Amino acid sequence: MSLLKSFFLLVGLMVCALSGPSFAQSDPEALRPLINGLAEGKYAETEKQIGALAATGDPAVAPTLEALGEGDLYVRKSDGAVFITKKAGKGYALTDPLTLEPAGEAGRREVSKIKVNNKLRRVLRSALGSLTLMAADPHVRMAAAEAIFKARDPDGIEALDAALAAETDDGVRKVMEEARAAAVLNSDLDETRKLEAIETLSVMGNRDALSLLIGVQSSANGAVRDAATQAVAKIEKSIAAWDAAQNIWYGLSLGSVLLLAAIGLAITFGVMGVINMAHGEMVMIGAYVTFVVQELIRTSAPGLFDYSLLIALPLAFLTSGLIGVAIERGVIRWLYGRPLETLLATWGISLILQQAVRSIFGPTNREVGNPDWMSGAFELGQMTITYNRMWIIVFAMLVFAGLMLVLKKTPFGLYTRAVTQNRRMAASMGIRTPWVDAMTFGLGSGIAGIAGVALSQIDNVSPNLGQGYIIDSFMVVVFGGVGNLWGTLVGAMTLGIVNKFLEPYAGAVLGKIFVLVIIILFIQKRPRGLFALKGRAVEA
Amino acid sequence: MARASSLLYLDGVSVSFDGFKALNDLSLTIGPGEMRAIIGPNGAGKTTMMDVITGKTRPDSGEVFFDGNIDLTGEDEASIAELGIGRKFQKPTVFESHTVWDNLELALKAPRGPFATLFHVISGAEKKRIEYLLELIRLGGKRGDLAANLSHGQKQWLEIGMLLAQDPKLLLVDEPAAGMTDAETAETAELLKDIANDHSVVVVEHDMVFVRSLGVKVTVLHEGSVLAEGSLDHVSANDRVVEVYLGR
Amino acid sequence: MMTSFLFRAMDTRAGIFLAIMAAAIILVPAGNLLAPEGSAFHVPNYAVTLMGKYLTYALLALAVDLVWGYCGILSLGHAAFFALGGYAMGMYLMRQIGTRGVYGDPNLPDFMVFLNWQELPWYWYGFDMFWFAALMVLLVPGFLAFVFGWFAFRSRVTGVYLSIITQALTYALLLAFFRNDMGFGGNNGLTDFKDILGFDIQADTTRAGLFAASGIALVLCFIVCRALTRSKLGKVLVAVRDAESRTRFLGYRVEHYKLFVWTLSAMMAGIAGALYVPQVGIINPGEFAPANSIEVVIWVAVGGRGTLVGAVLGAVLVNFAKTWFTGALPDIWLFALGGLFVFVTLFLPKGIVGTVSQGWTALRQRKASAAYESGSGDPPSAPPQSPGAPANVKHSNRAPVTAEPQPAE
Amino acid sequence: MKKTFTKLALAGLLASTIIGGASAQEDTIKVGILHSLSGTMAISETTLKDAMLMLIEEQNKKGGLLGKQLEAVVVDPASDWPLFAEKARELIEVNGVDAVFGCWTSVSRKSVLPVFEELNSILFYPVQYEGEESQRNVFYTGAAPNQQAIPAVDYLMNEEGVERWVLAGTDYVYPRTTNKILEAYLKSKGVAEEDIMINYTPFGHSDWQTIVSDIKTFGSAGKKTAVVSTINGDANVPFYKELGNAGIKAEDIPVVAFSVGEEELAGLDTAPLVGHLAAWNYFQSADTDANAEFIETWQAYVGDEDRVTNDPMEAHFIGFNMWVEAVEKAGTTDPDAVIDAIVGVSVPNLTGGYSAMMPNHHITKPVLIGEIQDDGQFETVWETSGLVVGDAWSDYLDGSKDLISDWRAPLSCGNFNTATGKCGGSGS
Repeated sequence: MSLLKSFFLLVGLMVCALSGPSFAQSDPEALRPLINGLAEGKYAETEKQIGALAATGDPAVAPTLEALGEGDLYVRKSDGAVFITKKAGKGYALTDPLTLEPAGEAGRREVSKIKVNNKLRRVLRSALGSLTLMAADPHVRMAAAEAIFKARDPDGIEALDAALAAETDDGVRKVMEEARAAAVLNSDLDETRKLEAIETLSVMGNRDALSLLIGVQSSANGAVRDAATQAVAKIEKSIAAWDAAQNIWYGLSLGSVLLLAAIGLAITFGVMGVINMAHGEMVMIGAYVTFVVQELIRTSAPGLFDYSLLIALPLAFLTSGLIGVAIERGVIRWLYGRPLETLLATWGISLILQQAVRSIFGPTNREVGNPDWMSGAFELGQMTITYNRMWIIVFAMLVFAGLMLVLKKTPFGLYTRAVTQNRRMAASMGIRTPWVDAMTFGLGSGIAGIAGVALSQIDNVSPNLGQGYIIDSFMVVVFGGVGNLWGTLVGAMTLGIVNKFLEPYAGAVLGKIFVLVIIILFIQKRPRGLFALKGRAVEA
Repeated sequence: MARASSLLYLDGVSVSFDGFKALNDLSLTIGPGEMRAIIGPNGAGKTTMMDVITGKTRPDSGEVFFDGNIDLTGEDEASIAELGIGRKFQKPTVFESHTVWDNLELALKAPRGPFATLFHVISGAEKKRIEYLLELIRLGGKRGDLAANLSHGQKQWLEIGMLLAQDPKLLLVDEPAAGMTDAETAETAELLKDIANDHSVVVVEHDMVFVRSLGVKVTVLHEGSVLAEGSLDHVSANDRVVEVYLGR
Repeated sequence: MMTSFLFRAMDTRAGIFLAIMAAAIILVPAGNLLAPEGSAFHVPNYAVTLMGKYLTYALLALAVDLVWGYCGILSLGHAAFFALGGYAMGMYLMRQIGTRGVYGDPNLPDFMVFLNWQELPWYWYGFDMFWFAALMVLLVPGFLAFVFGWFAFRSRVTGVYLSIITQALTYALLLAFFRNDMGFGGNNGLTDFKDILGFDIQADTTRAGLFAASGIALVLCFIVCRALTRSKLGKVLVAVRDAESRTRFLGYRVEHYKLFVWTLSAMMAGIAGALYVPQVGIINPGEFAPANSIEVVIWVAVGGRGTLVGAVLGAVLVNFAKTWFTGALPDIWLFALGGLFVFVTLFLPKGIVGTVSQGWTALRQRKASAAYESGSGDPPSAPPQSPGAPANVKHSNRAPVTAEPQPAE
Repeated sequence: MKKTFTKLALAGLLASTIIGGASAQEDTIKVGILHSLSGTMAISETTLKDAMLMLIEEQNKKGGLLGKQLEAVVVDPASDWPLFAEKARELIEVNGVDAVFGCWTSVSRKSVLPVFEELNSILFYPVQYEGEESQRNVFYTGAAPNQQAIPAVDYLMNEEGVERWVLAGTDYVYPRTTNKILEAYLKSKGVAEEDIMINYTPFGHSDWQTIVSDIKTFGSAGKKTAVVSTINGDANVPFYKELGNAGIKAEDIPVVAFSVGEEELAGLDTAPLVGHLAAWNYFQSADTDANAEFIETWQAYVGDEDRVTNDPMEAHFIGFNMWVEAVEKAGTTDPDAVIDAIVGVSVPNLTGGYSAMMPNHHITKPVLIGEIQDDGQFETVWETSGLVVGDAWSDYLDGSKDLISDWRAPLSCGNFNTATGKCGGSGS
């Protein structure tokens, strides 16, 4: 957020610098009454006033409008003067909207905010769009063009034409042309111009274009309407294909969430045979570690915020892992050979952990922020891919690969496999089996902890977090085949994709019910899961 | 021997697990009233063969017939048991939380349905039969003990007793002498010989002394198929057998 | 045949249990209705419903113990049958409201009226008659259990796989009943009941009657379970629990046995649910929650798996603890409850009844041997161990070195 | 074993009997607090328990009530609906409380209704709900649909020019009913069937990718689109996170929510959500002295300067003050007297006006529409000019349009049918 703000400030400054040659010289002080007018009256008046400011075409008003959109424009109650403000202690630091010089401070009660609503924000967006089309920074020009595209304001055509003539960047030019097309369609220009515009949008081919064209389809007539209909049909066809891809993506994304939730369980339950009902709480603890790390960073080193998740990962692993080791040493080691009783004990532990977290952190949701690199989305063709989902898929795969490496390539993995396959033999070969048990359980719990770091990015961080995942996790492990990590991977992805393909047809609730029924039926067909061990070893 | 006159008839039976051929074109015939010893090194397919006969494992190919014309490949464990094939496992498997008496009562030949057992009241004849079996397996004094508290050898005997209680036509006995003292082994051999008087028996065993004391026809399995067949002296003279089994 | 079947159910232990139950069935309603308020013998209304609820939970625990304790089927979905029985009863109670609902519609329950349902869905037909509803209390859970069990046991789904699909079953039902489109009142479920068989559901006498009915149902089911587990069928069940494939090789069709006891158990759970609903006054999909099913298993484990009395005792105790904790320590009661579960698993691995009866047996045997050695008395007889209680030997050694993790099964 | 069992059974009986007998006359007035402190609803309800404890403490500082001190009795119904009924009974019968403040979900309220009716006690219910209910022993201090949903839709229609509507909710009775009412209302305003999309999700739904993309698609049909969200508490965080990441801006597709308050936003980074809306009867940002004092007391009470306040807390504040005033007016805590006395009682609310208890046991409230700000607060962008009277029976549903509720003397009926002139619904 702060980044965005400084960015706008910079833009404002640049616009000021540019203002000299390109527009008619005007005395900046002449704008002041208009600016002060923003604070008078209700939204409707403010809107008019914005229009008047934009009509001056003077880039000097841009900082004011930006501040208004950001909710940083305040009016001093005593004299009705308008200032750009910044929070400072209990009050506000004031900045003159035109000179951008500091103008003292004001207490909380001395100024009042000029309110904006969504409608005003839209008006501001298009006004700013026209004002910043000629900015030096191509990103600003791009943003301005996008704003005009959304506003579809015919008044922007002129500015766009001027800007297009001067534009050097191809990317920005394309967006400007699209914005122009959108504006043209919304204007009362002649048919040929409109047909050209439809052609431009048809090439653009995304949902925004579709939305515009459908609008044209219903309002226009004659050749324009026919062209729009054709374009709509073309875009819809391509979007349908992309939808299938999008569904697979959603499925993979859900699948990787399931995988993350289940993979720790695949070790504690699948490999060790402990019916670990406290698994969800390990995930929850990982999420809370992330919260604590972010809190510390916020208060002591805000610059590190983008790295908060990377810092949280090892800590979450250690915290959950140590708690896991403690549980194993304290309770579970007395219960080997009585797997069903581990269910009871770990259920008890899960209640205790939940309540402990509730007592320490309170029962309400805690805020875990997304670092910048996990926020937002990008377009791949007609698919929208959000960064957090993408990173979670990548992360899930890395965790899986890492775990496989640990189990297959390290001495510890060898010990683990030896102990779980034949404890007595392993013990007689000098492996310290209790140590291996504790470490294996710790590993499973630790992995659950780092899953918690990832899940904190998309879900509630509350004491109930773990409960939401425990059943799904067991389903995944059992569906994939107990004791087989590959089964867990394939199981998670299968369930994710099946779920996402059912959801558009059946709805979220029925979709989930169907998935459960599919699991029940599938287990009839393969009573030991997808990747069952075969042969005599099974009976042993 | 022809299929019609056999009690158990296996022809060309193959089973594989994940590419590993446990049985490879195995053919074997047991006549009525016959006692047969089956030997072979670890992994020769002895237990898998028992699994196939008792319906636990389905063969990939081949025929398994009981009593001449009953196709066993289509039946499950319970119906095969009801047809008259009893099995003793390699590792003694008795019902540990039941008493010796209850173990025998459960094995006793009687209707096997849930409702039949629900309203079952033990009859005098059944009691007598159990008493007889208890004598036979020498566990009379332990009738009220939990099977879990028996020694290893006693469990083996109890399991044999349970086999007899079923009164099967064919007994499949997997390593009855494993873990027994020499004296117990000898007694077990005697017991089996007694049993063989009115039942067909297939014994799988490692212990050559034991097999010799049975004094019956021997089949040697290797890598899932029959390597040699005949008296123990005959097969131990076979070079291949010596090579694969005796390892000398 | 029937008499001998029932006769088997009796022995001293069962006798004492039944005597206690009989006393409770008579004394609690009497104390509630006859003893004047303020007298030492007065049982407040609050306690009557509460204990009535415990009894239905005890019945549910009994049902779970029958399949888990005796047959080794760990059901993590028994709450589903309980809730289905509850819904069947709830539908009857709903129809009894008639025009006394807030909208006064003679046919449609309130929730259907305000969601604009025009007519009663077909599956609500017949529930205005008590006999039909009572039949459904048995048949719906029984049928579901039968179908589910028929597939699962035939496919030989066992161990944890079975447990997890029972979870899937109850979870799927939970989601289904949450849907308002299903016509069962969605999340709010069925509530606002007025009367049952013509008696006002809020009257003290009705409440005492329901308490007594729960007690009687529990006693009857206890006797049936007791007779069943002590019959040869019971022995087969334990055999299945301990060595399933051995039982098969003896010629028993294990899937039939499992199916029989599973369906029976589901019906018992249905009865428990049906008695539960009028006493608590609401049935809603929350009863299907997977956590509820797990809790039932915990009651049984706390009381003592494989002992019928233990199941009853466990259910009553844990729920009493819950009631007490949630009132007395509302902020930290989960610590207490969670701690209790851990404590029981670690220190009373056979549950309360199992541990106590083990100690009792050991004591008696020691006394008997002493008597024998001193030259008097008969030789010590075999321990009269319940066939249900898992053998001592198996897990007697808890040292971590020899303890062996098994594949989850 | 047997002995143990007997002993335990006796102990249990005895314990309940003893507790049961303990509800004798004492020197305090007991107030029950029936909010889940564990389980899924603890996340919302624990705050209300604390708020009640604070209100009671404040009242005691002012000298209590009728010369006696107030004593709070807290129990934990653990988000288990039948347990709510049991605990309600325990509070009233065993602890002898004079009024209960509690419940959050509709189902918990439905579960305790018969208990309050039977034992004739008083419940104050502080959460916005679906309406279609009016019970003599219950006072609804949260919003009825006409105090929240309909003004919000009006706002979107008039101020933002919305023509296409997504009604997204969690599948339970409050969203179902609210959406039924809204659907009828929108159609009455000339919105076409195909311009309304209704979507339900399960509780705690956490994977919103498909639905957010559906909303995006639905919104790209050339008409201004808005989402009316009745998504329940827990599921909101992942919903808004997905919304923010998918780049759905409030300027393009605004979302107006009825179950998202300051408390829910506390678990979110609200920067990408600025401009999305919520409709409530109170916002923490309300600029009044009463509110400032309330917030200060609250933050001091919980010892956390960042703790937020929310609408249900204000509802408890109003409800509690109404109860106090009614008890003083009646001179007793006897439920019948209080029920009679409380109708017409008017107390200050926190948004600068007064709220009055109406004969239908609902209260008058202002309706505020707020936009989410980047500091996790709402900024009021619109409010009703006067107070809106809570309507127990919606005028937009077939079953209830003829029903009214008036608990005052001659009528004394919660579901009086004006068409048939009888008390007791529409049928008879």
